[in-house]
Amino acid sequence: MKKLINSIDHVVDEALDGMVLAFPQYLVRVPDTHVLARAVPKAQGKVGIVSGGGSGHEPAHGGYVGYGMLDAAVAGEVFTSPTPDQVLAGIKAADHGGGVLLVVKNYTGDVMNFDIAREMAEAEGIQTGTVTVNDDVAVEDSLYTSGRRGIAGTVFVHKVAGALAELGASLEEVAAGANAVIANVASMGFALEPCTVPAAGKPTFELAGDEMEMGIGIHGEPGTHRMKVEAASELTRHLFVKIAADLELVAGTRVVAMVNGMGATPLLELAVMANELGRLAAAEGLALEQVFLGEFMTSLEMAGASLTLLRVDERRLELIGSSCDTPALRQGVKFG
Amino acid sequence: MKKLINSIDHVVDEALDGMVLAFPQYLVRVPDTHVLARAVPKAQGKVGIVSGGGSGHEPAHGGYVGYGMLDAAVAGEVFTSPTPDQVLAGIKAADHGGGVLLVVKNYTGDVMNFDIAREMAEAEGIQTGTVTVNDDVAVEDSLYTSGRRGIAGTVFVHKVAGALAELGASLEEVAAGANAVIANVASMGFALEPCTVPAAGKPTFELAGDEMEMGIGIHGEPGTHRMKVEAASELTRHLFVKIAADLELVAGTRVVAMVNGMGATPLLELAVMANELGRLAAAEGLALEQVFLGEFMTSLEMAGASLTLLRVDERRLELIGSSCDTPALRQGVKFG
Amino acid sequence: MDEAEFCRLWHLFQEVIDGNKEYLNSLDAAIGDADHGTNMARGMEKAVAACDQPEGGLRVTAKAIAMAMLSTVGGASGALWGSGLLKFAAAIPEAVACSDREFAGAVDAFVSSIRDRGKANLGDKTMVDVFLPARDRLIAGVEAGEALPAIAEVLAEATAAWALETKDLIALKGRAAYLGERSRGHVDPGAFSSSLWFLSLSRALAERSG
Amino acid sequence: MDEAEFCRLWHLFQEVIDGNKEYLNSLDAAIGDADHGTNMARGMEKAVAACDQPEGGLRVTAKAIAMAMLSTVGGASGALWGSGLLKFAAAIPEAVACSDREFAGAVDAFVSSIRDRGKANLGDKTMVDVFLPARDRLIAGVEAGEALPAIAEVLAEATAAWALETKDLIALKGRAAYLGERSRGHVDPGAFSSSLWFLSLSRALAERSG
Ligand SMILES: Nc1ncnc2c1ncn2[C@@H]1O[C@H](COP(=O)(O)OP(=O)(O)O)[C@@H](O)[C@H]1O
Ligand SMILES: Nc1ncnc2c1ncn2[C@@H]1O[C@H](COP(=O)(O)OP(=O)(O)O)[C@@H](O)[C@H]1O
Ligand SMILES: [Mg+2]
Ligand SMILES: [Mg+2]
Ligand SMILES: [Mg+2]
Ligand SMILES: [Mg+2]
Repeated sequence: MKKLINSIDHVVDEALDGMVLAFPQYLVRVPDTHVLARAVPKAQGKVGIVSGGGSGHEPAHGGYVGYGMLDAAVAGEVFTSPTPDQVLAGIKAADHGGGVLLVVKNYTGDVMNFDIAREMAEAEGIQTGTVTVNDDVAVEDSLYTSGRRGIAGTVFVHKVAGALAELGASLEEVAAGANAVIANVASMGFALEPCTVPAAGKPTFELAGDEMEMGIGIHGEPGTHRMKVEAASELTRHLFVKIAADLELVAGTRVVAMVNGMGATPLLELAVMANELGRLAAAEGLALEQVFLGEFMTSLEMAGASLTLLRVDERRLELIGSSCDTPALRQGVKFG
Repeated sequence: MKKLINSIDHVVDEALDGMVLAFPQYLVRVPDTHVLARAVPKAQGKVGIVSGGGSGHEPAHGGYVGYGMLDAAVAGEVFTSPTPDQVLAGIKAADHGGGVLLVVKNYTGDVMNFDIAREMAEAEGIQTGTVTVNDDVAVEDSLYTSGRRGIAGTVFVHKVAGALAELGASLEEVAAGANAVIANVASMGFALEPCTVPAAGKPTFELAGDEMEMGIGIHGEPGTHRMKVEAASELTRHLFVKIAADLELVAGTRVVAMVNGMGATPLLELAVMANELGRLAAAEGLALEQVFLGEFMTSLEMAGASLTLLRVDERRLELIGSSCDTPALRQGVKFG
Repeated sequence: MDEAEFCRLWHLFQEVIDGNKEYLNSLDAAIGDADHGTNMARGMEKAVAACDQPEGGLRVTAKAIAMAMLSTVGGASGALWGSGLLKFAAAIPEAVACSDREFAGAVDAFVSSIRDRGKANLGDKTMVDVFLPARDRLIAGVEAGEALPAIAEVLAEATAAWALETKDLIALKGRAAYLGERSRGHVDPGAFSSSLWFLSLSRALAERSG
Repeated sequence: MDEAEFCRLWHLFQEVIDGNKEYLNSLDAAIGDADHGTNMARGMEKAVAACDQPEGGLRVTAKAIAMAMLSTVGGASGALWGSGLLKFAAAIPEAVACSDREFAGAVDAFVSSIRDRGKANLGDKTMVDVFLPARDRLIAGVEAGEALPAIAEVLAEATAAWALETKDLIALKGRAAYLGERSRGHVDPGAFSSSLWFLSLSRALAERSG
């Protein structure tokens, strides 16, 4: 295992300090925690947004702290959900009297740790709400299991919830907007190469030279099945078909897309995938309103990509496209 | 070799279309070329800025086309400098009557192909200037050799030249500003894992499980020497010491830094490196005015990083920090 | 059970978790995210420190261990162990020792909490597959007047077997559930680490009786 | 040399480059960026197409080849071959055939252009290490009245040797120069591909005389 780190035990701590060093205009670290909060807190009375999860998904989640998105991001150890005391610290940092929305990805660990934190926060008199993102269509949904996972679609939830909060919406309104995103977003990904969790020291799975994993999550887990590597056109189609079926997309549907790299896939290749997406959308008659292309929700140095589609109406498209200013996503530059 | 592509011959072509699909507000493709130009050209009379080189360095160079940076980017095949006819097409796209500045990285191929294109452009009556970036301190400088390579420092040249051009500076003034950056910038990088050029099909070099290459360029070339992998603190110090010596940095010097990932190194790890940079700068009494952290000039899926330091005065710091709006770099978001 | 035995249990658990860290990670790599050993080991290091400064009484010590695990383990196991042990602490007497029945009652509170929080049923391929039958056997043994060390010895062996039996199951809860049919053929890491807790319990009590 | 021979030369060159593509890439991988074979092969494919429609006259054909290489090879070799061949075209007669002396003059113009553009000296471990002595031998042979096929045969062998001799040199120009001392021990890819051009020349002319 070759990693640009000093020690397994300090990688998250040092990385958080590194983020603050690089983005002091956006981020402060809540002392003695793994919480990154806004350097310039939003106005009193507005709803705060907290997200988080294990580390290793950078730029998620600290990269989305700033105007128009999150108020605080809570970082666990690599691929391990943060503990309730850390989440509570995030909630407190994000609380400006208007209540706090927790954006949680649907993993048992995340759900339970955020739940415990929420109980603690409510006990301290902070009004909270939770939305649970479960956009991964690779996984069968069922009432009897843990349901679907939350993956890259989470970024769209951050964006819309953050935009609404900035506009002064109430906690209920912000949660409703976030849940509307969740109801209209679907994602799926694959891996060409695995990643190595520093503490584990070896790849989470092994692939032959012509093999890949389809339907992976964002924690280095194996996917739904192993298959031979295919061309970008085939792989993109595979994801697109599953997602389009899940969202019941028809000709004329307006969508926003995200082509997301898992960590080690060059932007050159992600752009090839975006091009394929464009072809597929055109063939289906979809209105591709905005395409996010880059690394938004990664799995350390995993090679691979995920595709996310979000069905939008005029209002949701506006919220997706509105100004935001964070380390990882900035929109609405003023010229001159 | 596992790549998210359709065919080796079409990867650049398809990726360019993918970039336009994702960033239509920024980019258009000049028909029948590998040139990406601004979707909204700058005003008549202002100096145009053209950069480019082989593909595989994404987001360079197309990612920097937009307000405050480039007017056109010319993409060669992967790691192969573009041909003169392509560069000429870029120059024409960037020409708005104020002359065109070519930002060239100091590689024989780039220098010669841009030179030939410049001769062609001058023959067609377009006023041009060239600046040659040679920031890589891994390589000994000598009048008898090819000199130093141009690497990630090129992004600072784009930024300052682009900002000056936007302000209405003349071709001579823009070139002078760019050359001032070149005189004050130094970089160096290393690789933990090599990359694979699609057409070659195998890694450009091989490393044992505990080995790395120090002093690499951005084309998968081997570096200046091979060594055992060291901790992030040691590796950052190694680069810092070479760069600081080259720039003759002393306590109180004001610098802007870039911690740049080569392609497969997670932002988590790059942030650890940024943290080390902060410690080193503090120990030396340097004033670290701004830190760029992320992937700015990559080598496909190479694992590793480079460090760049730029000495700044008040004016140059302003130009680095001023508004820009491109696919890969946006600064100066307007709120509300 | 007295405080010394209780602390001995946690010290032994810490040791055996540490010794099985890589193995637990490898179990988790097969059907999860390869961190269960790391998570538990990180938590236990903090937990035994809480044990080293007993501030008097089982409840205080148990609560300190609970808070240590809650704030260091993370993941699904951290939430379950941490919040479960808080309920355990609330159920156990404040005194420096407790009866076998009181201990069994605290374990019952722990198991109920895990089930409330995690919603897993028997056969879902989780730590519940170890803790649920173990709790039942523990309560039954205490009711029948068996000595705690003897019950613990039985449980050490039984829980090891129950943990291994998770191998044939399809996971329905936790991260492994996303693998569906592919989760079959691998032992559940949380079930295995839970069986180690009963192994530690039996060893701690064997030292007493031995 | 007539146009058929000239085109035959380029067809043979295209074939031998294609056959050595991987080898040239591997030479370039050792001291450069692994693309020299790919670059030259891409260019030659276009260049022979230019040859397939000779519009009459050596100059026109040479210019078409030059433009094809200039716009498809890329990299250092593309700039050097492309701009060099433009000078070659300007120096060669417009007619469908030329004298040996005229051919030698065009090669001389090619080599001068490469030196002007690339600034490499003999011993800098570049294609100049093949083309410079080859040009001198060509001119000397023509001056001495040797037949062109005979000179080409000598050059095919000599340039192969000169290319291999670049192995012991430290690169001072081009991408390999960044490696300094580490560039020693590897044959320069551009020198090797240049020797293949002389091999192709000798074969094209051997077909005539044979
Ligand atoms: N809902 C649940 N109820 C009971 N136990 C669970 C549940 N979800 C997960 N677990 C247990 O947690 C273990 C995984 O713990 P760990 O790897 O530390 O956390 P994570 O899954 O968050 O990475 C599983 O092996 C399983 O035994
Ligand atoms: N300045 C120069 N003068 C002459 N030949 C050169 C010069 N620089 C490079 N070359 C030749 O070009 C070859 C490399 O070509 P190629 O790999 O196609 O381009 P690049 O180096 O841009 O990748 C070298 O092997 C060398 O022979
Ligand atoms: Mg985990
Ligand atoms: Mg090249
Ligand atoms: Mg786990
Ligand atoms: Mg090359």
